[in-house]
Amino acid sequence: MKAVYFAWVRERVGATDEDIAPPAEVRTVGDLIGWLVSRGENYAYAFENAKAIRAAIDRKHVKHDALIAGAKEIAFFPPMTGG
Amino acid sequence: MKAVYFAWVRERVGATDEDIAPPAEVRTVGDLIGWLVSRGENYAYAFENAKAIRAAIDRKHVKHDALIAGAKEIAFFPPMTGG
Amino acid sequence: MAVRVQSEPFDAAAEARALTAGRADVGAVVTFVGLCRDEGGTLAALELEHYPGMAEEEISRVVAEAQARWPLMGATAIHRYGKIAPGEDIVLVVTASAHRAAAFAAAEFLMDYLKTRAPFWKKEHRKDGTSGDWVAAKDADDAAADRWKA
Amino acid sequence: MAVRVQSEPFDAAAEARALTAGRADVGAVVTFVGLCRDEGGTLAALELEHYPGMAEEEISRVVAEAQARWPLMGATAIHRYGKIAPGEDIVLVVTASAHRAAAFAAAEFLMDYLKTRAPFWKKEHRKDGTSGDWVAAKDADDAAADRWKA
Repeated sequence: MKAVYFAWVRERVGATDEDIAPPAEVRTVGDLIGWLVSRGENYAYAFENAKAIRAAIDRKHVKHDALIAGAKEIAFFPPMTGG
Repeated sequence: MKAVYFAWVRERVGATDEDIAPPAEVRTVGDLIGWLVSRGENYAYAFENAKAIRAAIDRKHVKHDALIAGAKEIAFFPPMTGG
Repeated sequence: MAVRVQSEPFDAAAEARALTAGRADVGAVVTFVGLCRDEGGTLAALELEHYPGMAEEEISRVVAEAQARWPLMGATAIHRYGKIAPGEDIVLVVTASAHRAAAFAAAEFLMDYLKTRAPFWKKEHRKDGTSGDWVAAKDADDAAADRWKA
Repeated sequence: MAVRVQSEPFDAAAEARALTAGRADVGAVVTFVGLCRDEGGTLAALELEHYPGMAEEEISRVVAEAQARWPLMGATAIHRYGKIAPGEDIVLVVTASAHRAAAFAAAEFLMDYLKTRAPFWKKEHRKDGTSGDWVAAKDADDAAADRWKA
Protein backbone atom coordinates (compact mmCIF):
# COMPACT_ATOMS: atom_id res chain seq x y z
CA MET A 1 0.00 0.00 0.00
CA LYS A 2 0.96 3.61 -0.45
CA ALA A 3 1.33 6.12 2.36
CA VAL A 4 0.97 9.81 1.51
CA TYR A 5 1.77 12.77 3.70
CA PHE A 6 0.67 16.40 3.60
CA ALA A 7 1.63 19.75 5.12
CA TRP A 8 3.83 19.55 8.22
CA VAL A 9 3.41 15.78 8.44
CA ARG A 10 5.01 15.64 4.98
CA GLU A 11 7.76 18.02 6.03
CA ARG A 12 8.56 16.05 9.18
CA VAL A 13 8.45 12.65 7.51
CA GLY A 14 10.56 14.07 4.72
CA ALA A 15 8.60 12.49 1.88
CA THR A 16 5.41 13.12 -0.05
CA ASP A 17 4.62 9.43 -0.35
CA GLU A 18 6.13 5.96 -0.12
CA ASP A 19 5.21 2.34 -0.57
CA ILE A 20 4.85 0.55 2.73
CA ALA A 21 4.34 -3.10 3.66
CA PRO A 22 3.35 -3.26 7.31
CA PRO A 23 3.19 -6.68 8.96
CA ALA A 24 -0.16 -8.45 9.34
CA GLU A 25 -0.58 -7.47 12.99
CA VAL A 26 -0.87 -3.83 11.90
CA ARG A 27 -4.64 -3.78 11.49
CA THR A 28 -5.84 -0.22 12.12
CA VAL A 29 -4.78 3.28 11.20
CA GLY A 30 -3.63 3.69 14.80
CA ASP A 31 -1.55 0.52 14.53
CA LEU A 32 -0.02 1.85 11.35
CA ILE A 33 0.97 5.10 13.04
CA GLY A 34 2.65 3.08 15.79
CA TRP A 35 4.47 0.96 13.24
CA LEU A 36 5.64 4.03 11.31
CA VAL A 37 6.87 5.69 14.51
CA SER A 38 9.00 2.58 15.19
CA ARG A 39 10.73 3.06 11.86
CA GLY A 40 12.60 6.27 12.60
CA GLU A 41 12.91 9.62 14.27
CA ASN A 42 11.32 11.49 11.39
CA TYR A 43 8.12 9.47 11.85
CA ALA A 44 8.33 9.82 15.62
CA TYR A 45 8.50 13.60 15.12
CA ALA A 46 5.66 13.69 12.59
CA PHE A 47 3.38 11.62 14.78
CA GLU A 48 4.52 12.85 18.21
CA ASN A 49 1.00 14.07 18.89
CA ALA A 50 -0.73 11.17 17.19
CA LYS A 51 -4.21 12.24 18.27
CA ALA A 52 -3.87 15.45 16.26
CA ILE A 53 -3.12 13.60 13.04
CA ARG A 54 -5.96 13.03 10.60
CA ALA A 55 -6.07 10.08 8.25
CA ALA A 56 -7.82 9.13 5.03
CA ILE A 57 -8.10 5.73 3.41
CA ASP A 58 -8.51 5.83 -0.34
CA ARG A 59 -9.41 9.53 -0.13
CA LYS A 60 -12.04 9.26 2.57
CA HIS A 61 -11.64 10.56 6.10
CA VAL A 62 -11.33 7.77 8.67
CA LYS A 63 -10.75 7.55 12.40
CA HIS A 64 -7.72 5.89 13.92
CA ASP A 65 -9.66 2.72 14.68
CA ALA A 66 -10.45 2.18 10.98
CA LEU A 67 -9.14 -1.09 9.53
CA ILE A 68 -6.52 -0.74 6.84
CA ALA A 69 -7.07 -4.10 5.13
CA GLY A 70 -7.55 -3.61 1.40
CA ALA A 71 -6.46 0.02 1.44
CA LYS A 72 -4.53 1.21 -1.58
CA GLU A 73 -3.65 4.66 -0.28
CA ILE A 74 -3.47 5.87 3.29
CA ALA A 75 -2.96 9.56 3.88
CA PHE A 76 -1.79 11.34 7.01
CA PHE A 77 -2.11 15.06 7.54
CA PRO A 78 -2.75 17.80 10.12
CA PRO A 79 -6.23 19.18 10.74
CA MET A 80 -7.38 20.94 7.58
CA THR A 81 -7.10 24.71 7.25
CA GLY A 82 -8.71 25.35 3.88
CA GLY A 83 -11.69 27.55 3.17
CA MET B 1 -50.10 67.83 8.08
CA LYS B 2 -49.90 65.53 5.12
CA ALA B 3 -51.23 61.99 5.04
CA VAL B 4 -49.70 59.58 2.52
CA TYR B 5 -50.93 56.15 1.57
CA PHE B 6 -49.24 53.16 -0.07
CA ALA B 7 -50.15 49.87 -1.75
CA TRP B 8 -53.69 48.66 -1.06
CA VAL B 9 -54.25 51.35 1.55
CA ARG B 10 -53.63 53.87 -1.21
CA GLU B 11 -55.95 51.99 -3.58
CA ARG B 12 -58.75 51.80 -1.02
CA VAL B 13 -58.44 55.40 0.13
CA GLY B 14 -58.29 56.44 -3.52
CA ALA B 15 -55.47 58.92 -3.09
CA THR B 16 -51.70 58.92 -2.81
CA ASP B 17 -51.66 61.78 -0.34
CA GLU B 18 -53.72 64.64 1.02
CA ASP B 19 -53.50 67.48 3.45
CA ILE B 20 -55.43 66.83 6.64
CA ALA B 21 -56.28 68.99 9.63
CA PRO B 22 -57.56 66.71 12.39
CA PRO B 23 -59.07 68.36 15.49
CA ALA B 24 -56.98 68.76 18.63
CA GLU B 25 -58.47 65.74 20.37
CA VAL B 26 -56.86 63.50 17.73
CA ARG B 27 -53.59 62.90 19.56
CA THR B 28 -52.24 59.52 18.45
CA VAL B 29 -51.86 57.60 15.22
CA GLY B 30 -54.68 55.36 16.41
CA ASP B 31 -56.88 58.43 17.01
CA LEU B 32 -56.05 59.63 13.52
CA ILE B 33 -57.11 56.33 11.99
CA GLY B 34 -60.41 56.58 13.86
CA TRP B 35 -60.90 60.14 12.64
CA LEU B 36 -60.11 59.18 9.03
CA VAL B 37 -62.56 56.26 9.20
CA SER B 38 -65.28 58.69 10.28
CA ARG B 39 -64.70 60.69 7.12
CA GLY B 40 -65.95 58.16 4.59
CA GLU B 41 -66.43 54.66 3.32
CA ASN B 42 -63.14 54.60 1.44
CA TYR B 43 -61.28 55.20 4.70
CA ALA B 44 -63.46 52.70 6.55
CA TYR B 45 -62.55 50.13 3.90
CA ALA B 46 -58.82 50.96 3.96
CA PHE B 47 -58.66 50.76 7.74
CA GLU B 48 -61.24 48.02 8.32
CA ASN B 49 -58.52 45.90 9.94
CA ALA B 50 -56.79 48.78 11.67
CA LYS B 51 -54.39 46.57 13.58
CA ALA B 52 -52.85 45.37 10.32
CA ILE B 53 -52.04 48.88 9.16
CA ARG B 54 -48.52 50.18 9.67
CA ALA B 55 -47.73 53.83 10.15
CA ALA B 56 -44.74 56.11 9.84
CA ILE B 57 -44.32 59.64 11.11
CA ASP B 58 -41.88 61.72 9.12
CA ARG B 59 -40.48 58.55 7.52
CA LYS B 60 -39.94 56.57 10.69
CA HIS B 61 -41.97 53.54 11.72
CA VAL B 62 -44.22 54.22 14.69
CA LYS B 63 -46.83 52.31 16.67
CA HIS B 64 -50.46 53.32 16.86
CA ASP B 65 -49.98 54.90 20.26
CA ALA B 66 -47.40 57.36 18.91
CA LEU B 67 -48.31 61.03 19.31
CA ILE B 68 -48.86 62.93 16.09
CA ALA B 69 -48.16 66.42 17.45
CA GLY B 70 -45.58 68.16 15.28
CA ALA B 71 -45.72 65.57 12.51
CA LYS B 72 -45.34 66.89 8.98
CA GLU B 73 -46.06 63.62 7.14
CA ILE B 74 -47.95 60.61 8.40
CA ALA B 75 -47.90 57.51 6.21
CA PHE B 76 -50.23 54.52 6.30
CA PHE B 77 -49.47 51.25 4.55
CA PRO B 78 -49.84 47.46 4.74
CA PRO B 79 -47.08 45.27 6.20
CA MET B 80 -44.02 45.54 3.98
CA THR B 81 -43.27 42.91 1.36
CA GLY B 82 -39.97 44.05 -0.07
CA GLY B 83 -36.74 42.13 -0.15
CA MET C 1 -21.73 51.90 3.47
CA ALA C 2 -23.74 52.27 0.30
CA VAL C 3 -27.52 52.28 0.14
CA ARG C 4 -29.45 52.79 -3.05
CA VAL C 5 -33.08 52.59 -4.11
CA GLN C 6 -33.39 52.50 -7.87
CA SER C 7 -35.47 51.18 -10.75
CA GLU C 8 -32.45 50.15 -12.86
CA PRO C 9 -30.76 46.77 -12.51
CA PHE C 10 -27.67 46.56 -10.31
CA ASP C 11 -24.30 44.89 -10.86
CA ALA C 12 -23.81 42.58 -7.90
CA ALA C 13 -20.26 41.66 -8.88
CA ALA C 14 -19.18 45.30 -9.18
CA GLU C 15 -20.72 46.10 -5.78
CA ALA C 16 -18.88 43.16 -4.19
CA ARG C 17 -15.60 44.16 -5.80
CA ALA C 18 -16.02 47.72 -4.55
CA LEU C 19 -15.95 46.47 -0.95
CA THR C 20 -12.55 44.80 -1.30
CA ALA C 21 -10.84 47.08 -3.82
CA GLY C 22 -7.52 48.48 -2.61
CA ARG C 23 -7.45 46.61 0.68
CA ALA C 24 -6.25 43.23 1.89
CA ASP C 25 -7.81 42.95 5.33
CA VAL C 26 -11.14 41.51 4.18
CA GLY C 27 -11.39 37.75 4.60
CA ALA C 28 -15.02 37.14 3.74
CA VAL C 29 -17.57 38.68 1.38
CA VAL C 30 -21.18 37.49 1.37
CA THR C 31 -23.41 38.56 -1.51
CA PHE C 32 -27.15 37.99 -1.43
CA VAL C 33 -29.31 38.52 -4.49
CA GLY C 34 -33.08 38.22 -4.28
CA LEU C 35 -34.79 37.51 -7.59
CA CYS C 36 -38.31 37.65 -8.97
CA ARG C 37 -39.72 34.10 -9.28
CA ASP C 38 -42.23 33.21 -11.98
CA GLU C 39 -44.44 31.28 -9.54
CA GLY C 40 -44.74 28.20 -11.69
CA GLY C 41 -45.00 30.22 -14.88
CA THR C 42 -48.09 32.18 -13.78
CA LEU C 43 -46.40 35.49 -13.02
CA ALA C 44 -45.87 38.08 -15.74
CA ALA C 45 -44.18 40.65 -13.50
CA LEU C 46 -43.96 42.07 -10.03
CA GLU C 47 -44.59 45.74 -9.50
CA LEU C 48 -42.72 47.13 -6.56
CA GLU C 49 -44.13 50.24 -4.94
CA HIS C 50 -41.97 52.08 -2.42
CA TYR C 51 -42.04 55.07 -0.11
CA PRO C 52 -39.50 57.43 -1.67
CA GLY C 53 -37.24 58.96 0.89
CA MET C 54 -38.25 56.65 3.71
CA ALA C 55 -37.03 53.61 1.76
CA GLU C 56 -33.45 54.94 1.61
CA GLU C 57 -33.59 56.19 5.19
CA GLU C 58 -34.97 52.96 6.61
CA ILE C 59 -32.47 50.78 4.74
CA SER C 60 -29.69 53.07 5.95
CA ARG C 61 -30.90 52.63 9.53
CA VAL C 62 -30.91 48.85 9.08
CA VAL C 63 -27.39 48.88 7.63
CA ALA C 64 -26.17 51.11 10.46
CA GLU C 65 -27.64 48.63 12.93
CA ALA C 66 -25.79 45.76 11.22
CA GLN C 67 -22.56 47.75 11.39
CA ALA C 68 -23.09 48.33 15.10
CA ARG C 69 -23.66 44.62 15.71
CA TRP C 70 -20.89 43.08 13.63
CA PRO C 71 -17.33 44.15 12.77
CA LEU C 72 -18.03 44.90 9.12
CA MET C 73 -15.48 46.37 6.73
CA GLY C 74 -18.23 47.26 4.29
CA ALA C 75 -21.92 46.82 3.63
CA THR C 76 -24.02 47.57 0.58
CA ALA C 77 -27.77 47.35 0.13
CA ILE C 78 -29.63 48.08 -3.10
CA HIS C 79 -33.38 47.66 -3.56
CA ARG C 80 -35.13 48.08 -6.88
CA TYR C 81 -38.64 49.40 -7.45
CA GLY C 82 -40.96 49.46 -10.45
CA LYS C 83 -41.88 46.60 -12.76
CA ILE C 84 -39.62 43.59 -12.48
CA ALA C 85 -39.88 40.50 -14.68
CA PRO C 86 -39.38 36.91 -13.50
CA GLY C 87 -35.70 36.05 -13.39
CA GLU C 88 -34.66 39.64 -12.73
CA ASP C 89 -32.88 40.81 -9.59
CA ILE C 90 -34.86 42.69 -6.94
CA VAL C 91 -32.55 43.21 -3.99
CA LEU C 92 -28.84 43.05 -3.26
CA VAL C 93 -26.99 42.87 0.03
CA VAL C 94 -23.22 42.60 0.26
CA THR C 95 -21.25 42.38 3.50
CA ALA C 96 -17.49 42.27 4.02
CA SER C 97 -15.65 41.30 7.18
CA ALA C 98 -12.39 39.76 8.34
CA HIS C 99 -14.20 36.52 9.14
CA ARG C 100 -17.06 34.63 7.61
CA ALA C 101 -19.34 34.37 10.64
CA ALA C 102 -19.84 38.14 10.83
CA ALA C 103 -20.31 38.50 7.08
CA PHE C 104 -22.94 35.74 6.97
CA ALA C 105 -24.80 36.91 10.07
CA ALA C 106 -24.88 40.54 8.94
CA ALA C 107 -26.14 39.61 5.45
CA GLU C 108 -28.93 37.46 6.89
CA PHE C 109 -29.84 40.16 9.40
CA LEU C 110 -29.97 42.78 6.65
CA MET C 111 -32.27 40.65 4.52
CA ASP C 112 -34.55 39.75 7.43
CA TYR C 113 -34.83 43.42 8.37
CA LEU C 114 -35.24 44.67 4.82
CA LYS C 115 -38.11 42.22 4.40
CA THR C 116 -39.97 43.48 7.43
CA ARG C 117 -38.93 47.15 7.73
CA ALA C 118 -38.09 48.56 4.31
CA PRO C 119 -41.19 50.29 2.89
CA PHE C 120 -41.73 48.28 -0.30
CA TRP C 121 -44.85 46.47 -1.45
CA LYS C 122 -45.17 43.91 -4.21
CA LYS C 123 -48.13 43.66 -6.56
CA GLU C 124 -48.47 40.68 -8.85
CA HIS C 125 -49.26 40.92 -12.52
CA ARG C 126 -50.40 37.52 -13.77
CA LYS C 127 -49.88 36.06 -17.21
CA ASP C 128 -53.63 35.49 -17.58
CA GLY C 129 -54.07 39.27 -17.60
CA THR C 130 -55.48 39.58 -14.10
CA SER C 131 -53.61 41.94 -11.93
CA GLY C 132 -52.90 42.46 -9.01
CA ASP C 133 -53.03 40.77 -5.85
CA TRP C 134 -50.78 42.47 -3.38
CA VAL C 135 -48.31 39.98 -1.99
CA ALA C 136 -49.18 39.29 1.64
CA ALA C 137 -46.55 39.68 4.33
CA LYS C 138 -45.41 36.36 5.71
CA ASP C 139 -45.36 35.41 9.37
CA ALA C 140 -42.15 33.54 8.57
CA ASP C 141 -40.48 36.83 7.69
CA ASP C 142 -41.55 38.40 10.98
CA ALA C 143 -40.24 35.34 12.80
CA ALA C 144 -36.94 35.56 10.92
CA ALA C 145 -36.55 39.19 11.94
CA ASP C 146 -37.55 38.49 15.53
CA ARG C 147 -34.72 36.04 16.04
CA TRP C 148 -32.22 38.93 15.97
CA LYS C 149 -33.86 40.61 18.95
CA ALA C 150 -31.81 40.34 22.11
CA MET D 1 -23.66 21.02 -8.95
CA ALA D 2 -20.19 22.20 -9.89
CA VAL D 3 -17.07 21.50 -7.86
CA ARG D 4 -13.64 22.62 -8.92
CA VAL D 5 -10.17 22.64 -7.39
CA GLN D 6 -7.84 24.90 -9.33
CA SER D 7 -4.85 27.20 -9.05
CA GLU D 8 -6.32 29.89 -11.32
CA PRO D 9 -8.60 32.66 -10.04
CA PHE D 10 -12.35 32.14 -10.39
CA ASP D 11 -15.10 34.45 -11.57
CA ALA D 12 -17.62 34.58 -8.75
CA ALA D 13 -20.13 36.62 -10.75
CA ALA D 14 -20.07 34.21 -13.70
CA GLU D 15 -20.56 31.25 -11.36
CA ALA D 16 -23.53 32.95 -9.71
CA ARG D 17 -25.07 33.84 -13.07
CA ALA D 18 -24.68 30.25 -14.25
CA LEU D 19 -26.99 29.07 -11.46
CA THR D 20 -29.89 31.30 -12.56
CA ALA D 21 -29.38 31.39 -16.33
CA GLY D 22 -32.43 30.31 -18.33
CA ARG D 23 -34.71 29.79 -15.35
CA ALA D 24 -37.07 31.94 -13.30
CA ASP D 25 -37.78 29.77 -10.28
CA VAL D 26 -34.77 30.87 -8.23
CA GLY D 27 -35.61 33.45 -5.60
CA ALA D 28 -32.32 33.68 -3.70
CA VAL D 29 -28.65 33.37 -4.56
CA VAL D 30 -26.00 33.53 -1.85
CA THR D 31 -22.38 33.95 -2.89
CA PHE D 32 -19.55 33.56 -0.42
CA VAL D 33 -15.99 34.52 -1.30
CA GLY D 34 -13.14 33.83 1.12
CA LEU D 35 -10.07 36.00 0.58
CA CYS D 36 -6.46 35.99 1.67
CA ARG D 37 -5.89 38.61 4.39
CA ASP D 38 -2.57 40.38 4.78
CA GLU D 39 -2.56 39.95 8.57
CA GLY D 40 -1.79 43.55 9.36
CA GLY D 41 0.62 43.85 6.45
CA THR D 42 2.91 41.04 7.63
CA LEU D 43 1.85 38.39 5.13
CA ALA D 44 3.46 38.14 1.70
CA ALA D 45 1.42 35.16 0.53
CA LEU D 46 -0.38 32.04 1.56
CA GLU D 47 0.61 28.75 0.01
CA LEU D 48 -2.23 26.30 -0.16
CA GLU D 49 -1.35 22.65 -0.31
CA HIS D 50 -4.08 20.17 -1.15
CA TYR D 51 -4.66 16.47 -1.57
CA PRO D 52 -5.32 16.10 -5.30
CA GLY D 53 -8.24 13.85 -6.00
CA MET D 54 -9.50 13.75 -2.45
CA ALA D 55 -10.04 17.52 -2.42
CA GLU D 56 -12.55 17.32 -5.30
CA GLU D 57 -14.17 14.19 -3.90
CA GLU D 58 -14.55 15.53 -0.39
CA ILE D 59 -15.97 18.87 -1.55
CA SER D 60 -18.39 16.95 -3.78
CA ARG D 61 -19.51 14.91 -0.77
CA VAL D 62 -20.06 18.09 1.23
CA VAL D 63 -22.06 19.68 -1.60
CA ALA D 64 -24.16 16.51 -1.98
CA GLU D 65 -24.88 16.65 1.75
CA ALA D 66 -26.02 20.27 1.45
CA GLN D 67 -28.28 19.31 -1.45
CA ALA D 68 -29.78 16.52 0.64
CA ARG D 69 -30.46 18.90 3.53
CA TRP D 70 -31.87 21.93 1.71
CA PRO D 71 -34.02 22.37 -1.43
CA LEU D 72 -31.27 23.84 -3.58
CA MET D 73 -31.66 24.67 -7.25
CA GLY D 74 -27.91 24.85 -7.66
CA ALA D 75 -24.68 24.80 -5.70
CA THR D 76 -21.14 25.61 -6.75
CA ALA D 77 -17.91 25.27 -4.78
CA ILE D 78 -14.47 26.24 -6.04
CA HIS D 79 -11.30 26.05 -3.97
CA ARG D 80 -7.93 27.34 -5.14
CA TYR D 81 -4.52 25.94 -4.30
CA GLY D 82 -0.97 27.19 -4.78
CA LYS D 83 0.44 30.59 -3.88
CA ILE D 84 -2.17 33.23 -3.18
CA ALA D 85 -1.40 36.89 -2.44
CA PRO D 86 -3.24 39.06 0.10
CA GLY D 87 -6.43 40.40 -1.38
CA GLU D 88 -6.85 37.46 -3.73
CA ASP D 89 -9.79 35.06 -3.61
CA ILE D 90 -9.28 31.59 -2.10
CA VAL D 91 -12.65 29.92 -2.01
CA LEU D 92 -16.09 30.38 -3.57
CA VAL D 93 -19.44 28.95 -2.59
CA VAL D 94 -22.67 29.80 -4.40
CA THR D 95 -26.09 28.46 -3.51
CA ALA D 96 -29.41 29.03 -5.24
CA SER D 97 -32.86 28.27 -3.86
CA ALA D 98 -36.45 29.45 -4.09
CA HIS D 99 -36.14 31.09 -0.67
CA ARG D 100 -33.37 32.87 1.16
CA ALA D 101 -33.30 30.77 4.34
CA ALA D 102 -32.20 27.64 2.47
CA ALA D 103 -29.65 29.50 0.35
CA PHE D 104 -28.09 31.15 3.40
CA ALA D 105 -28.04 27.99 5.52
CA ALA D 106 -26.58 25.85 2.76
CA ALA D 107 -23.83 28.38 2.00
CA GLU D 108 -22.85 28.60 5.67
CA PHE D 109 -22.95 24.82 6.02
CA LEU D 110 -20.75 24.42 2.94
CA MET D 111 -18.16 26.86 4.27
CA ASP D 112 -18.15 25.32 7.76
CA TYR D 113 -17.67 21.87 6.27
CA LEU D 114 -15.10 22.93 3.70
CA LYS D 115 -13.07 24.48 6.52
CA THR D 116 -13.00 21.30 8.55
CA ARG D 117 -13.21 18.52 5.95
CA ALA D 118 -11.69 19.65 2.66
CA PRO D 119 -8.03 18.52 2.53
CA PHE D 120 -6.27 21.88 2.21
CA TRP D 121 -3.51 23.31 4.37
CA LYS D 122 -2.27 26.88 4.48
CA LYS D 123 1.36 27.85 4.93
CA GLU D 124 2.28 31.46 5.58
CA HIS D 125 5.03 33.31 3.76
CA ARG D 126 5.89 36.43 5.71
CA LYS D 127 7.08 39.73 4.31
CA ASP D 128 10.17 39.61 6.54
CA GLY D 129 11.32 36.61 4.52
CA THR D 130 10.59 33.98 7.13
CA SER D 131 8.40 31.24 5.90
CA GLY D 132 6.29 29.33 6.93
CA ASP D 133 4.28 28.65 9.79
CA TRP D 134 1.47 26.33 8.95
CA VAL D 135 -1.83 27.91 9.85
CA ALA D 136 -3.29 26.11 12.85
CA ALA D 137 -6.79 24.73 12.70
CA LYS D 138 -9.22 26.69 14.84
CA ASP D 139 -11.48 25.24 17.50
CA ALA D 140 -14.02 27.83 16.37
CA ASP D 141 -14.16 26.17 12.96
CA ASP D 142 -14.81 22.76 14.50
CA ALA D 143 -17.52 24.30 16.66
CA ALA D 144 -19.06 25.95 13.59
CA ALA D 145 -19.17 22.61 11.78
CA ASP D 146 -20.53 20.79 14.83
CA ARG D 147 -23.62 22.99 15.01
CA TRP D 148 -24.95 21.32 11.85
CA LYS D 149 -24.97 17.90 13.48
CA ALA D 150 -28.40 16.66 14.34
